[in-house]
Amino acid sequence: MSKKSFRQAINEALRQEMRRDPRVILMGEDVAGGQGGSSGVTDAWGGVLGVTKGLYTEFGPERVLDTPITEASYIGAAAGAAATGLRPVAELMFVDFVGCCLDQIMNQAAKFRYMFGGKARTPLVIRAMYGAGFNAAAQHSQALYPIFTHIPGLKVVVPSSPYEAKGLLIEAIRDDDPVIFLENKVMYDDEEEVPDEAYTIPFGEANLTREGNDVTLVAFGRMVGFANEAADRLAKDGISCTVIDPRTTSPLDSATILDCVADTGRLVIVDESSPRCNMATDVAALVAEEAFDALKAPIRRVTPPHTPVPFATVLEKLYLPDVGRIEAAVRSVMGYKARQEA
Amino acid sequence: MSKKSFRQAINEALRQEMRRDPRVILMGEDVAGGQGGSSGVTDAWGGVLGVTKGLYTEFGPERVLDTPITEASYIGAAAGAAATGLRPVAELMFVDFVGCCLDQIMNQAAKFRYMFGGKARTPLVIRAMYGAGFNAAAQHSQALYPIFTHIPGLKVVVPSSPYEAKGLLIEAIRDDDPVIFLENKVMYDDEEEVPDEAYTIPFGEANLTREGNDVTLVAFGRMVGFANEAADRLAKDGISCTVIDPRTTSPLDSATILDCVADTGRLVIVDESSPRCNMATDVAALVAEEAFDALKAPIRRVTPPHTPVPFATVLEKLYLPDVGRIEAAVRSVMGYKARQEA
Amino acid sequence: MQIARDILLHSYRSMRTIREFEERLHTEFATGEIPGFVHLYCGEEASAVGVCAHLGESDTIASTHRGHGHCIAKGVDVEGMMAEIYGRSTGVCRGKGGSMHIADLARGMLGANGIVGGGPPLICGAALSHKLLKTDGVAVAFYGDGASNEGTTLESLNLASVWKLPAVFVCEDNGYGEATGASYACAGTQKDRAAGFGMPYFECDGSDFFAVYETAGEAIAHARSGKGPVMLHVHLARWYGHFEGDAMSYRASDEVAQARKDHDCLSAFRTRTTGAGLLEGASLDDIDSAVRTRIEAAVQAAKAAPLPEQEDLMRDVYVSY
Amino acid sequence: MQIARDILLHSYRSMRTIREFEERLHTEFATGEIPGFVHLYCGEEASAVGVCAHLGESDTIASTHRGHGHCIAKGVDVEGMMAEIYGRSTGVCRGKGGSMHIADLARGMLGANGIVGGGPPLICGAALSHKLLKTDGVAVAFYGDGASNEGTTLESLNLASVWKLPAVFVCEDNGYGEATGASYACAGTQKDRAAGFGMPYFECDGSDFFAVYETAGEAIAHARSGKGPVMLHVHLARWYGHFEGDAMSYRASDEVAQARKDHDCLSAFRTRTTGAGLLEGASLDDIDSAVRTRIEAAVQAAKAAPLPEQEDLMRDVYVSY
Ligand SMILES: Cc1ncc(C[n+]2csc(CCOP(=O)(O)OP(=O)(O)O)c2C)c(N)n1
Ligand SMILES: Cc1ncc(C[n+]2csc(CCOP(=O)(O)OP(=O)(O)O)c2C)c(N)n1
Ligand SMILES: [Mg+2]
Ligand SMILES: [Mg+2]
Repeated sequence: MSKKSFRQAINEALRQEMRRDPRVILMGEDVAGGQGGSSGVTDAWGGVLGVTKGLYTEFGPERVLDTPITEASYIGAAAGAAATGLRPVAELMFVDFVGCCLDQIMNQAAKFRYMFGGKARTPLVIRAMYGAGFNAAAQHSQALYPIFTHIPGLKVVVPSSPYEAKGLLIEAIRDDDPVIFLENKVMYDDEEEVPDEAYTIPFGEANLTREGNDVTLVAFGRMVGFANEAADRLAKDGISCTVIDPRTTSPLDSATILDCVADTGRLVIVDESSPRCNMATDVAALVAEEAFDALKAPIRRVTPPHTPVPFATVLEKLYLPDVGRIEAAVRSVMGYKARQEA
Repeated sequence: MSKKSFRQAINEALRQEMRRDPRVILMGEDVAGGQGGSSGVTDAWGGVLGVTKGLYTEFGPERVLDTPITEASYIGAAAGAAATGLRPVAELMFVDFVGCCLDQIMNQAAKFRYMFGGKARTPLVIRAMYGAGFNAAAQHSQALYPIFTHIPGLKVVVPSSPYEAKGLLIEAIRDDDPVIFLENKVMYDDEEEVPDEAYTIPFGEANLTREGNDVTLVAFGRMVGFANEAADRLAKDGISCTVIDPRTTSPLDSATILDCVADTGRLVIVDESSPRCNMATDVAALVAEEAFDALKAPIRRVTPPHTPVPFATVLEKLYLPDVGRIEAAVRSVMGYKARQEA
Repeated sequence: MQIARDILLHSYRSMRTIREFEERLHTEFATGEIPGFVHLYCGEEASAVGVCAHLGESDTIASTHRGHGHCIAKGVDVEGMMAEIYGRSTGVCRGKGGSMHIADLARGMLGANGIVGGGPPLICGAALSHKLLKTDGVAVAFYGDGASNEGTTLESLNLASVWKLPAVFVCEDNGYGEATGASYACAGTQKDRAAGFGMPYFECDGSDFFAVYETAGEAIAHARSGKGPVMLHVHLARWYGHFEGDAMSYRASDEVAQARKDHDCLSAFRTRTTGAGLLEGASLDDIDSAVRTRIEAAVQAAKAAPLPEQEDLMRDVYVSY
Repeated sequence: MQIARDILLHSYRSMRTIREFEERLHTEFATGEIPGFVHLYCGEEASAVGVCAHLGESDTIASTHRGHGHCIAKGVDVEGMMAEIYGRSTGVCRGKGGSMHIADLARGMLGANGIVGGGPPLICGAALSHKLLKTDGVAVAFYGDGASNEGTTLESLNLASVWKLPAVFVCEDNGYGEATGASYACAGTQKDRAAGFGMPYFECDGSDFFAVYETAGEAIAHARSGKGPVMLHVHLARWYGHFEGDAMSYRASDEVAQARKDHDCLSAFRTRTTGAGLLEGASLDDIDSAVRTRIEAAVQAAKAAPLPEQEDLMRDVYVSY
C-alpha cells in the first residue's frame, strides 16, 4: 500500500497484467513515443500525458506498439487481435476521437459474439481520456460514455479514484468482452492509498462511498468526488446522503441503486456527460419505473447544459456540474412538498 | 392531395426543394447509380431502395452526386459544402454506417457554430435508414437516434408517416442547422394522403395522434403506428390513451409531453432503439423530474432488449416492440396500485 | 508450375461447391423463403479458392458482404452456412448472423462483414496475433474495388506496412460497387496505392484458377516469410446483381453473358486440366454430381431445421455480464 | 519568376507576424496564463504564406491543430486570434474555441481543427461549393505528415479526384506526428499516394519562400483551371515541441538548432531579397519592428479584454432551436 496517483495506478495495473500474461499488449499513438525520431530515444512520451511511461522499456516494441495516427485501423486491429488470441489494450488518447473509429467498436468488436452465435471472444480494452476542465475545448473534452453504454456488447467503466482505477483496469484486462475504460484527464494527479499488489474490482457492483437516509446521490467518474464533497457539506446541516459510485455504466448495478432509493426516497444523479440520453436519464428512468413507490420527490439531474464544451475557463466552469449545484439539487429535493400535500 | 408512399413523400420533398432552391444538392452512394457502368444507363438505382429515383434525371450530375463508398469523406464534404454556401442533403444509406463518419458529424458539423463563436451556419441534412424488421441483421438494423440526440448541435427527426416525412424533410432542408433525418426502412411502402404542394412541419412541436385521459403514450417513428394501434385496441376496453409523436427527438417538445402527463398521470414510452441511454430513458427522466407530482404510476418503457439485432425472423420479432407489448404496458400502469394504497 | 492432383481436385470441388451454392441461393431467393440481403459470389470462385489453397486452417481470413465463397474456400461447414442463411438454429451462427455475418473462428474465418471496409483493420490484428504468437500464419483480407476506397482499408495498408505484418490484402475487383463502376469510383490505380503504402503489388486474372493460384502463392509466401504485407489485385466479374433483386440496368445487356462465356473459371479449369491430361473429365463429373447432391441436401436440411428459440434472443451478447 | 514588390513585402510581413506571434505565445505559455493546448507553427511560416499568396479572400482553406500560421496567412484578424487564445469575449470565436478552433468563414478560413485529418473532407465540400457556385475559387487543405495516414485524408484524395474538384492538398511534412517520426509512421511515399488517387504531385522545400511560392502557384493554377485536385508536399521542420510543454527527447539535440540556422525562412528571404536588390533591409527592419509592436499590443489587449459572460455558455449552439 502506498500513495499513488491515478496515472500511476493505471500504469501499475498495465504493468502487472503485462507481466502476468504475455498475451496482453498495448497499442496506440505514442504509447511509447520516439519511433523514427532523430535522437534514438524511445519510450519518449509514454502516452500524451505520460500514463504508459516505462512500459515500452520493460516490454519492448513487440508488446508496446506505437501506431500511425489512424484510429480506425488500429482499434480495428486491436479487435481483430483480441478475436485471435491476444488481449490488447488499445489507447484512443481522447475519447472524442471515437468518431474516427466507432464502426470497429460498435459494429465489429461489440457484435462479434452475438452475430457469430456465441463463437467469438473479444477480450479487448480500449482506454481513453474523457472530461472537461482542461481548457481543451469542444473536441477534446467530451464524456461520451452514454454512447458506449447505449451499445449492446460493450462494457463501460468510469473509475472515480486511483484505487478504483487500478482494480477496475485489471478486471477489464482479464475480462473476455470488449471494455471501454474511461479516464478523466483532470484526475491523473489525484492521489490516494493504493495496494501495490494486483487486485480486481468486479464489474456491475456499485460502491457506496457514503451512506445516509435522506437522499441517494448517484454519480459517475470524477463526479463521485464532487458528490462526496456535497454530501459532507450537507451533513453539516443534518442532511444525510448515500453516494453511489456505480463504477461501470454497463453493466449497471441497478439493484443497489433501487435499494438505496427504497431507503431514502429521494434521488439526485450527477453526470458530466451531455444531458440528453445520458446516464442521468438512464438511472432516472430505471428508478421511475422500478422504485416508483419509494419516491418522495422528483428525480433531479445535475448535468452540463446541451452545448458543446466551451474553451474559456469561465465558461467551462459554468458548463461542468460542481459541488454547489449538487448541494442545491439535494436541498431542492429535501425541500420538496408534493402539490397535494402543500 | 393524393395517396403517396413514404418513399414517394420523401422523393417529392427532395424534388420540390431542389426545384425551389438551386443550392440544394444530393449526394451519396448510388443516389443516382450507374456512373461508370457499361450500359450507359444513369439514374439506375436512385438509392439502394429507390427513394431518390428520378432526381438525377431531372437535376443532373452536378446536383445529384454519386460518391465512392467513403462515408467519412463525403459526409464531411457535405458539412464543408454546407458551411460554404450549398445546402446538401447527404444520404448515409443505413444509419448503422455512422461509425464510419461520426467524427465529421459530431466533432465538425455539429460543433462549428459553437466553436466558431456563432459565425458558422451549416445547413446540412443527413438522411439515413434505420430500424429492424427487414432481416438485415445486426449491422443494418439499428435505430441509433439516441446517439445523435445526445450530441449538442444536431437536430434529429424521426418521421412516423408519409405525411410527416414530407413536411419534416422540407423543414429539414430549409433549416440552417445540421439535421439527422431518419427513415424507417420497413415503412417505405406505407401509404397515406399527402398534399401535392410543399409544406413544412416545424421541429420541436409534437403531434397528438390520439387524445385520451388515462395514459400518455410517447412513441417514436414507426412505433407511433404501433402505439396508435394499441390505443385503438385499449379503447375498446375503455382505456383511453393520448399518443404523442414528438416528431423530433432534438429539439424535444417537452411541454406537450409534460402537459399530457399532467392530464393522464400515467406514461408509457415506446422506443425501438436499444434500451440504455435511449429516448425512453430521456423522456422518463424528463417526466420524473418535471411532472413528478402528476404521476400516478411507474413510468413504463417498451423497448428492445440490450442485444444486437438478431437475423432470424422469429428472433427479430421477439426483439422489436409490438402492439401486444405496448398494450400490456398500458394495462400494467392502469392496474398499478401504490404499495401504500394497496 | 506443378500443382498436386489432390490440390487440383480439392480446388475444383471448392469452386463447384461455391457455384452450386450460389446458383441455388439465386433460385431459392426468388421463392421468397430466404430472408434479408443476399450477395452472390458466382463468377468469382477462382479468387477465393486460388487464394485459400495456400492457407492452412490456422491462417486467418476476413471477408465481406459477398462472403459465401470465402467461407466455403476456407472450409466453413456448407450445411451450417445454408442453415444460417435460412435463419435456423443449426446455422453456423445459430441463425443470429445470416448471410452477411457467417463466421467460424475455429477455421480462421473472421467473418463476412456487413460493413464495406470492415475487414482490413481486423486482418491487421489477426496478422499481429500470428506475428506475436509466432504461429507462422498469415492473415488475408478480401475486399472489393468499392472497399478499396474506404479509409479503413487505406489506413490498414499503411498500418500493416508500418508493423511489417504477415498480411495479404486481396482486392477483388469486379468492376462495381453496388451500381457504380470502379472506373468512376476509384481514382488512380491499385498498383500505385500499393506503392503509396510501401508494399509489393501482384495482380492476376481472377477467372483463371491457375493464375490466381500461382500469383497468390507468391504473394502469400512473401507475407509468410516475414517480409511484410502485400497487395493482390484480382480482376473479376460478378455474374449476378449487387444483391438479389438488382435488375442491373447499369450493365450492358451482354456483359454478364460474355463473362459467363469467356471467363468461367470452372470450364476454363476443366478445359485446361483435362486437355493437359492432369485430370480426367469423369473425376470432375463425379465432383459435379456429388456437389449437386450435397447442396440439395443442405437446402432440404436447412428448410427442415428448427428455428431459434426465445432464449436465443438474449444469449451470447457477452461472455459474462 | 518575378514576384511583385507588394507581394514580397506582404509575404514577409505575414511570415514575420506568424513568427512573432508564435515566439511570443511560447513565452506567454510558460507564464501559465494561456489555457489549453497550444501547438506552434514556428519554422513553418513560408508554407502557409507561400500557399496563401495565391489565394484570394473567397478561396477557402482548412487548417489543423497547428493553425495559427494558416489563419494569419489567410488574413484572420491577429488581435482577435490572440484574444481567442486567451479565452476572451473579443476573440474571433468569442473565447469559445481557443487555439485549436480559430475560424473565420468570412475570410475563407474554415477552421483550425482538433481532429487530425478533420480538414480534408471539409475541403472537398468547400471545393464543391466553389465548383457548383462557379466562384472560380479553390479550396486548400493543410494537413500534416501524421494526418496523411488518416482514412479521412486518403478518402478525400480519392473523392476530390472522382468529383474533379478544385482542391489542393498541402501535406505539411515536418517529419513528426507528435513524438513519432514520419519515417516510422508513413509507409511508401506521398508521391505514390498522389498517383494512387490520380492526381498530380508537387513538392518543395518549405523553408524557402520562393520555392513554396513558385510550386504552390503551379499547383493551385492546375486546380483552379478545372483540371482537378493536386497534392503539394512541403518539407518542413518544426522548431518547438509538438505542443507547449513537450520536452522533445525524441529529437537529436541539435536538430532544431540546425533547422533554425540553416532553414529559417525569414533570414533566407532577407538574404535573397536584399542580395538581389529586390527589397531593402530597412524596409524589412521596419516590418520587423511594426510587427513586434503589433503583437505586443495584441497581447496586452487580449489580457485586458473582457471574459465571456454566463449567457455565452448557451448561445450559438444552433441557429434556432
Ligand atoms: C460502410 C458501408 N458503406 C456502404 C455499404 C453498402 N454497400 C454494401 S456492399 C456495397 C458495395 C461494395 O462494393 P465492393 O467493395 O466493390 O464489393 P462487391 O459488392 O463488388 O463485391 C455497398 C456500397 C456498406 N455495407 N457499408
Ligand atoms: C483523430 C485524432 N487523433 C489523434 C489526435 C492527437 N494529435 C493531435 S496533433 C497530432 C499529431 C499530428 O501530426 P501531423 O499531422 O504530422 O501534424 P503536426 O503536429 O506535425 O503539425 C496528434 C496525434 C487528434 N487530435 N485527432
Ligand atoms: Mg466490386
Ligand atoms: Mg507532422
